[in-house]
Amino acid sequence: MFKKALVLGLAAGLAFASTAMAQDALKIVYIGKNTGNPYFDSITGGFVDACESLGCEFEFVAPATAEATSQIPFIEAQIQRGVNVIGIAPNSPDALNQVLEDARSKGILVLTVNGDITGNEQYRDATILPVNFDIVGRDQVEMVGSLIGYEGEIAILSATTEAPDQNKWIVGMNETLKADAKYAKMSLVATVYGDDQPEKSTTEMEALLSNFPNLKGVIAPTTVGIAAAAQVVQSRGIADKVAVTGLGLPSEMRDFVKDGTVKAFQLWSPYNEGWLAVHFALGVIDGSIKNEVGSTFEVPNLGTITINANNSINTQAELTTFNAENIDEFDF
Amino acid sequence: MTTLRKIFLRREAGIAVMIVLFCLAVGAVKPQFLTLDQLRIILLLTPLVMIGAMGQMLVIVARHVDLSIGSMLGVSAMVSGMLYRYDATWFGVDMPWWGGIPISIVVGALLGLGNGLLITLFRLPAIIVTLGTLSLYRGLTFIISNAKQIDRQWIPSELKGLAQTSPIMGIPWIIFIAFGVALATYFFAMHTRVGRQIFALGSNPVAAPLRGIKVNQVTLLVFAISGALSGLAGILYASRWGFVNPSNTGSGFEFQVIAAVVIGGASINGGVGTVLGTVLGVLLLGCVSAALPLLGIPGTSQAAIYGAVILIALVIDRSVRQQGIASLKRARA
Amino acid sequence: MTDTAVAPLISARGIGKTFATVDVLRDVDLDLLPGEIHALLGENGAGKSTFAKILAGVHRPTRGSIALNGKPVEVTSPVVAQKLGITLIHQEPISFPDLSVAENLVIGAAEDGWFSRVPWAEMTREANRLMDLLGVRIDVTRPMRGLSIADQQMVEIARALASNSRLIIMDEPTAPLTPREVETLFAIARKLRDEGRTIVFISHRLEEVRALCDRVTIFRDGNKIATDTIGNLSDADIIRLMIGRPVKEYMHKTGATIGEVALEVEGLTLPGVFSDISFSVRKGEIVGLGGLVGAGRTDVAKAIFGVTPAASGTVSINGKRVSITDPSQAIALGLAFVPEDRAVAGIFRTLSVEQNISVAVPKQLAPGGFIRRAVERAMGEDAVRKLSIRLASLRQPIGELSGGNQQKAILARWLLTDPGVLILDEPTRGIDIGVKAEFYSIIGELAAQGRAILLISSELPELLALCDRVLVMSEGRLTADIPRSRATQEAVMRAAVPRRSTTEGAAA
Amino acid sequence: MSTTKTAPAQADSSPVRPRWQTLLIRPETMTFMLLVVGVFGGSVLSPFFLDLSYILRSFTLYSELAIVALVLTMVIIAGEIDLSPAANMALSACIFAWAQASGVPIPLAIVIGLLSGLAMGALNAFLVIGLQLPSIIVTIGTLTLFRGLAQVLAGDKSIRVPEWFIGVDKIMLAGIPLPVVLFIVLAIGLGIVLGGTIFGRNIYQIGTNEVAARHAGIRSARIKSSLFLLVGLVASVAGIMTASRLGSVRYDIAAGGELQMVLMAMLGGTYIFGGRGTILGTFLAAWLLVIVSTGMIVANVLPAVQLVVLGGLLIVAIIATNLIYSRTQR
Repeated sequence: MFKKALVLGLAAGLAFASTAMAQDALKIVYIGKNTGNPYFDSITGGFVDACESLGCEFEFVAPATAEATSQIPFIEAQIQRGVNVIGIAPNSPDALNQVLEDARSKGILVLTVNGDITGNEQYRDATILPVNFDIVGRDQVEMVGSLIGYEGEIAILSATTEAPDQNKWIVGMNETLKADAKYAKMSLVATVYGDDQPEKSTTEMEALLSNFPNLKGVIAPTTVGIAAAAQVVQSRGIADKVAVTGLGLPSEMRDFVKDGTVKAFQLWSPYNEGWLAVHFALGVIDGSIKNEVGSTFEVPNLGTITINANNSINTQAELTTFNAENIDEFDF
Repeated sequence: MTTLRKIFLRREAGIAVMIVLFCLAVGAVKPQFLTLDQLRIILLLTPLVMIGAMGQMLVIVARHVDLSIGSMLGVSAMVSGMLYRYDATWFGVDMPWWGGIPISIVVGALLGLGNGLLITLFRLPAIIVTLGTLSLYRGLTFIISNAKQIDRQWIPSELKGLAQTSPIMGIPWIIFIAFGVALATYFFAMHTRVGRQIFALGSNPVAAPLRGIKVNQVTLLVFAISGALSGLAGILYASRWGFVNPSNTGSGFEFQVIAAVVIGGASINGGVGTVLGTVLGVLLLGCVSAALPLLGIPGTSQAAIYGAVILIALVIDRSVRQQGIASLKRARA
Repeated sequence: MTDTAVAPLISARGIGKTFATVDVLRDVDLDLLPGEIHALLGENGAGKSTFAKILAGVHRPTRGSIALNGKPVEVTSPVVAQKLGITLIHQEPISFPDLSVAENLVIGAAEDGWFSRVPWAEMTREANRLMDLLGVRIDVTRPMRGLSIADQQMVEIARALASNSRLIIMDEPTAPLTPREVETLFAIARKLRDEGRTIVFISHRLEEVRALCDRVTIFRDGNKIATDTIGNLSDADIIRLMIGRPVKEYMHKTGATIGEVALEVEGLTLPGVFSDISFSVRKGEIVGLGGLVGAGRTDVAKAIFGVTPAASGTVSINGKRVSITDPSQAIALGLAFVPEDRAVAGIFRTLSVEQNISVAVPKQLAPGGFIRRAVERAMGEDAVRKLSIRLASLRQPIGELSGGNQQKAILARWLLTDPGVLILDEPTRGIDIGVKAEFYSIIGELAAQGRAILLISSELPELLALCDRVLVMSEGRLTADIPRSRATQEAVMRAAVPRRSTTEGAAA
Repeated sequence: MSTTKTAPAQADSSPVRPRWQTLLIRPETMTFMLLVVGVFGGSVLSPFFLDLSYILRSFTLYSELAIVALVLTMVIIAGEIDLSPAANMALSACIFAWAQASGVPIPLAIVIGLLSGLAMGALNAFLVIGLQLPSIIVTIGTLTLFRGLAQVLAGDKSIRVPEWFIGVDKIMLAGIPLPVVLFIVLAIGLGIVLGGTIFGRNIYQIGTNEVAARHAGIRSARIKSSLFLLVGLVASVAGIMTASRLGSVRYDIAAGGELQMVLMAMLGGTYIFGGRGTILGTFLAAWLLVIVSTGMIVANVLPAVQLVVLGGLLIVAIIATNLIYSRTQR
């Protein structure tokens, strides 16, 4: 293994020396939030497959824990390794600014993938998000509405109080509930935060049920939250009274869907994020794609992709809904 | 004559009173806190901490501390999780759903034994050794799992059922297991020779070898028990939460457990600690955890509360000891 | 009782013990018979306790052999001793304060397995029976912590009974007991003897020895001097045998003129430790402070020096009342204190000799805040020359030196502070005879320089030879102030032995 | 009673070890050798590793912890330990950031941050020296408390600091980032204090034998209290430096830093039971830790392996240090 690392290193070094030769030696790295996060396995799959088909070198690295600063030494190391593209799922919207700026000043293309540094967009070249996050709130409200007959009390069980994506979606949910007469009989009674920890999410869910005995539905737009909420409902045996939905991973939710605890939930294809990121990055580097708002490009399997405001790119237009019929088709 | 005894009695009574007062206070604001259903919620929050606290109490009684329990929990849960994930066979038979229970306990015991060996062989302070193994064992969790989470679908449903199905009164198995462990710890600590030797060792480590107590062996046993109980907590984590994650599973466990144990009256100077006190300490923390979301207090204050509670318990412990010394002086004078 | 036909329980032959380079016990032969109470007598440091500890497995003998019932045995540890049926009862018992009294009786003793049940009810019953036997009322279910020393000792005695020991060694057991408790203890001891057990009884109280014991063995300077039936010896004989050595002509100080009062102590009290201590030491005067170990001498010294300040009373230096709550204040006032236990309170074992010498004079060592190595070396070399400290290098860890040279280094440390008042607590303990003599002349010189010296010592000849006056403490009180002219070993001894048991006929 | 308590001493004629031997058998020598091995290993593992400016840049990421570790070394030599400074860094950084975000001018906010760090040190000192509680368990408690208070204060959000305040690590002095310069300067300063002044000497003496130190007139309570205060103060400096480096503050900055700090001190040969250790050792160990960590990261070694290596190093370091000390000195 030692030898292999040495050879790889040498090879990489040589490649680095001849960057002008470019494309087949391009190095892409994706830095996840933390290791052991099942979500990133799927994204990584997209990166790996795309790099295989297009011919580039790919590596996935991630710190052991998801603290705000834990990704910094990894970015430093990748700069030092002379990679061409850094994709990153940022652990903090602002703690990475300085080091990302360093990376870009070295000519590295910086993409945030599956999460953005909202408010600090100038420190990355583009962001690749699974869907247009503006529609997530709306779709989720529709989803829970359809499950409870558009009538009754609902609550939101989110991740952390400051989670930027979730907060954006929650704003969307509130606006949708207010604006659309279809949801007039639904009332959002509480928004609570489980900090993406199973224990905390569970106690928050239990507290919701205690505080609001007439609760009809819960939206948990976070994978940890929806699993915890589903488990509470399952163990209390109240699936017919309280509908749980939100954003979840099929692999984590399969059991709950099959036993009827959860009728339906949504997500997108993380795989496609990786797939798209590689195609976009290579295109930008070889000049075939212009990284400008409004320009379009073709990606195999995904069709025509448009670069939206803030250099934001989405892999799909709508959320995918998982239910008992289709859940076995997904393996992530 | 028995003032000290009364103080210790008061200690446990004191925690019980605190629990009651706390619950009444919360109940005054949120009446639903005083329902049987809420009791179930509180109890469901406690089993892992209670099991870990039993081991930690013994360690603290023996005048040591074990910071690595969260990581031992992680490794032992992960080993079982991997066996479930890859459909291990036992001597030609598919691993039964309960197979993870003995496996996790044994893995935990071995890891704890590792701590104990480093501590006794090289005469190292437990806190530094377990600070090291806290990191080392966490790394092991990543390595054996290849940094992959064991998902819900791989955990046998019977195992998950332990946290959901109930033999009686709607109280899940897992709570009975926790109280069973507490009861077993009580019998071990109070009614076996070696249990008493742990208290003797912590009470006066210098005298212990003079009285024929095999200090090294007892120390090894204590750390092995701490590991084994962490292992049990590990497999029950898989049961309770339905997954095993290399990064999250068990992280921060040590602080909850140490907080519960010191609230329960175990003395960091060794020799003092009761199962009842520890159980009450666990329940008090459980009440606090359950009450916070009900009252709408952000969960971010939980760590601060734990920290304050540890320090307050230390100061109380000291003033109790001071009184003891004062009464000793009076007796001498 | 001295029937020679009885086979001895214990036969010790040629027992010797050397600590570091000092022989504390030489070639002791002693037979202990079943069914006798045998007293070990001697001055502090005579070797009787060391011998007892060898029997009990606390120390391993350097030379010699022990036979139990005629069979040679190796008493390698207290646990082994216990198994052989030998129990040592310490004056300040070792116990597990958090365990109950009943548990303290049996913990570690049981042979059965780790996980076997603790028979609480049976244990409590048995403990109560033993307590009844001893005639003490102790709740056996309460924790040991908080018991008085006397009660703890009773528990220890009960423990020996619980393990059915055939040889019970009591090291000054009566010191903390009330007369009634002493009587109870004696009754128990006699009962045990009549059961055929052997009791070894170490005490300073002759009248107790006479009341209780069958035979006595007298130790002096690490040698066994005599063993005889108690009836054959008068008190005067015993005292003569204990101190019998002719007082050596130590070099006494020359030409010191005794000046004004340098240290004056008035009504110093620390409840439970010592009370109402008043005395003074003049410039150029050497004042001895004698008494038995545990009489509170060291505590008084620590109180004066500010290590553990007294609760009430006053200290004056050169006529000025001072308040000392920390040793640094004492040092600033010109006090110096060579503590009794060198390893615990004196040396920094792993640090260099130099550092150990220069530690008390930071201002001389580092005038500008930075340590001057040259100054430090000069200090060290000076001390080595003046006190003839034997060492390989000033940079060597002080732990590598012999006890005597360590003590010289500590003395050198204090001489650098040029103290007006010097308190020496057992300065010659554990030091070779030859080096001792050097110390005596140094102490004499220091007094001659006009320093006031308070010398705490358990060695009577040392006190008598060096001191202008001898103060004696007993059980926390000052019991005598004897001028040099009238100071005899007997006089000091009489004041040192607790009052209620002094016998009128003790004087020789 | 007799001489039983006197510990056995060597004969006077015990030979003195040759100077070269005492120099060679020192923990610092071990650290230095490991450092050489680390540099060599790192450059074998990855061709991108051996680049001074990269190593210096990487060092800035650890410089705050390393600076605190220098002071922590003194605490450990004095026979105590402090596990709370990493949490102190987070809390004082949060207090600083929160103060300036609520309109307090930056210089005043810095003062507030430093004072809060000092107050945290004072709390530790009060509990350990005033109340005579064991520092090891006290600082586990304060570690939880400080981190928890930081979380209460900042919640889960980042508190930004003004643009001009960002980038202490980008300031170069002679091509060396300012935090690294600070670390080196502090190391030299503390090295002189510890090795050349009475204060430093007293720290060793207290750690070797506190009873004897008191008897020799050393005010151990005062010295130990001042060390806890110093750790608190320096931790808050480090916390504010972290804020400047990151441009924002969260409650979880320097999370787990206590392990790294203790590791730096232990790897440098500081004796866990007090009385021995040097600033030089910790200085070398800080570089060693950076070399090992960045070497592994740049070679894309799994973070898991890094955890194992760090934990393992800590245990190996204390075993080795204990062995070296028990061999060479009694």
